[in-house]
Amino acid sequence: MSTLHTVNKSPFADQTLQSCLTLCANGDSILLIEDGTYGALTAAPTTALLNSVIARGITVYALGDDLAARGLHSQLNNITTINYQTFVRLSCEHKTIQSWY
Amino acid sequence: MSTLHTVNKSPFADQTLQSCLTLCANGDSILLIEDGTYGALTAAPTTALLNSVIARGITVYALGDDLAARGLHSQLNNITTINYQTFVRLSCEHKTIQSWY
Amino acid sequence: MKFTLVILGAPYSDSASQSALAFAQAALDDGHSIHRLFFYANGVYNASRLAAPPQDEHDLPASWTQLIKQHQLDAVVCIAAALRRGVIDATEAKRYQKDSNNIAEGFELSGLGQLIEASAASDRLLTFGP
Amino acid sequence: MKFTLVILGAPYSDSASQSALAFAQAALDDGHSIHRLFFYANGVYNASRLAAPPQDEHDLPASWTQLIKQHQLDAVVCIAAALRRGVIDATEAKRYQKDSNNIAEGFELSGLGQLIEASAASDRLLTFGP
Amino acid sequence: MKSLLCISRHSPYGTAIAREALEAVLAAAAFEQNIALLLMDDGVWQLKDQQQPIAGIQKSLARNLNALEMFGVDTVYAHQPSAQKRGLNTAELCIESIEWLDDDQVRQLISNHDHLLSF
Amino acid sequence: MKSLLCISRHSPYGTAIAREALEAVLAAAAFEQNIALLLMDDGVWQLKDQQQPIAGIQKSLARNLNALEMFGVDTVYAHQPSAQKRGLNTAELCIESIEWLDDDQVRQLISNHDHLLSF
Repeated sequence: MSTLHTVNKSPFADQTLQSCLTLCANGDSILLIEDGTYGALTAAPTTALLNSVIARGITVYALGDDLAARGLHSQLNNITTINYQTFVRLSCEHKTIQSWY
Repeated sequence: MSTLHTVNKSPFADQTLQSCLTLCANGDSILLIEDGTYGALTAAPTTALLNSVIARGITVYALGDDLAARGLHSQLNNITTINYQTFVRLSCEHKTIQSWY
Repeated sequence: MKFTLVILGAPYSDSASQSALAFAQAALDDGHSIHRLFFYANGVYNASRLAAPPQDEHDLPASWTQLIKQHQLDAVVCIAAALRRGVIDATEAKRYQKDSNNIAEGFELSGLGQLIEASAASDRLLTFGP
Repeated sequence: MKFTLVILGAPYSDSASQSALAFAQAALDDGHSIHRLFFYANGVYNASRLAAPPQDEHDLPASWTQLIKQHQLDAVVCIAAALRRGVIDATEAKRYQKDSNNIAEGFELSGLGQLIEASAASDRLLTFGP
Repeated sequence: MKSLLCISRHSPYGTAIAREALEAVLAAAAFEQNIALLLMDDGVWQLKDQQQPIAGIQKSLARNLNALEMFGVDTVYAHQPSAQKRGLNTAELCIESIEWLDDDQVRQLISNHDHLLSF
Repeated sequence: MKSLLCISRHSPYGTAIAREALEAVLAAAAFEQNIALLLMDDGVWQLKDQQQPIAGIQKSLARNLNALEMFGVDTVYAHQPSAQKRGLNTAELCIESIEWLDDDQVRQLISNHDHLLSF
């Protein structure tokens, strides 16, 4: 059974997203929330690692409310924007949830 | 007139020490406090940058109480261990104090 | 599904409380149940009834109190974390000889055992970190 | 020299308050004066009198109260930051129709102007961040 | 009169610290103090345009930035390498009068002030 | 009975979160739940020997770690790459029974548990 990883820290300031990307497993999903949504930007230092994780078949999501608050609309990686209802659904679809903060 | 920089975040988790080392000026001093004392370790990712800053003549200090709490006694960079009395003295000797957190 | 949410952030200084509240509302709207809200670490500050934010700002503690009341949620504040941070009820105020208390309606001080029990009884456990 | 210290961290969750207290004690021991302690952001939580940490743990709010009393320090808590976080005095409790208050002896709620005035009047300004 | 420089290094919505930094700057300006604001590291994200905070839940930080000029804080300084590293397009900002500084100019700005407010 | 894994990623003294994670683990053990502890990232610093917190001000975290065994938490898991990256010498630790895991073993450990407590 798989894990949903949430990440809430900016990869420009903090190593948290990097750790998450290193340790997520095939079948897991990653959800960027709060300042973690800066990790959706192509300019993020984690972009190469994030793309390799996506290439492994792991889906990366970002909370739309948190992207919008920060004005992040362009130059985003290949990431699916979701709302809280989908966040709840993802929590049901994975056995465990790891919060990286 | 010069600046005393205090840094309180671990360089293994956070970019704060890196930013401080990039922006400190000749004549400034740097004081590692709290989790910033992990930056005193030779294994820190900031060590090369820190040594280049020291080579420029900037003195780097670390609070002894905070090193001791964390068990950091060995494999330290070329850093001067001080107590709070010296922290106060350094604050007097520099015009401004920038806290990096 | 039955959820337990662990809230570790204070109401104003970071986003954990706001994210947890939005998640809780979405889960309840979707027909899921919340077995327990567990306020721990700086999350205990959400349980104060003394916050008075400006009228044009979101009052997170009030929103929690309302959600808890509306859905009859079990909202436990870790007593050890709360006592250290000055969030207390009438009983603890008496025990520690404090002249007032500040816990909001709907929140209950209790031990970490309530977190452990909740994890055993829930399908999903989510932490909202600072 | 005349110092002003700005404390931005809560008493238990991070180290800012502890470091600021140690600095303040060292500065006073060394014959310097402290023009003002300014508690802002989560630092306002230091001004609660309701914290009841275990007996074998350091009681930071009590230590602040003691230092303030002993040296007759001016300790200002930013009123806007405090109201949002539920740190209030009797006057604000009345204004916002709260049934109790929690500010500790020696602390005074006031505006950000007190920080600005203090910076103008001090030789050194130090921030202790979370 | 002593000059104050507020250095704001944190992103706008994840924590309250960026907002509380701006409130301190506005207070200093209201008291007619010599105050300047420097944004660097993730603090430059405060300048991003099209910030759309959740209505009724979050308050716009761009609005506070825009209020600075009205209070007499004419120039906001920002660290150019911080913006560049983040791919922050200087054509997509929420305020107009920004003075971009390189590393040396930041060092100079700091040395020109009497006190620092670190946020 | 559901199995719980507490993942503790933060350093021991800078914030209270590492201590509060250990208190949650001790509580779970006291209630005879199936609980394991995994230290990673800066969380491995909790294992450093010779921690000397300031007497009367800070409390030793090493003591809480040592209490785990008494409460029936026999093994503490730790992420070996986190320790290696930090130059944490595995001969200089404050507890003895540590099981070091590589990336794959951490993934396996997580997938073997029913719930995660994230600290």
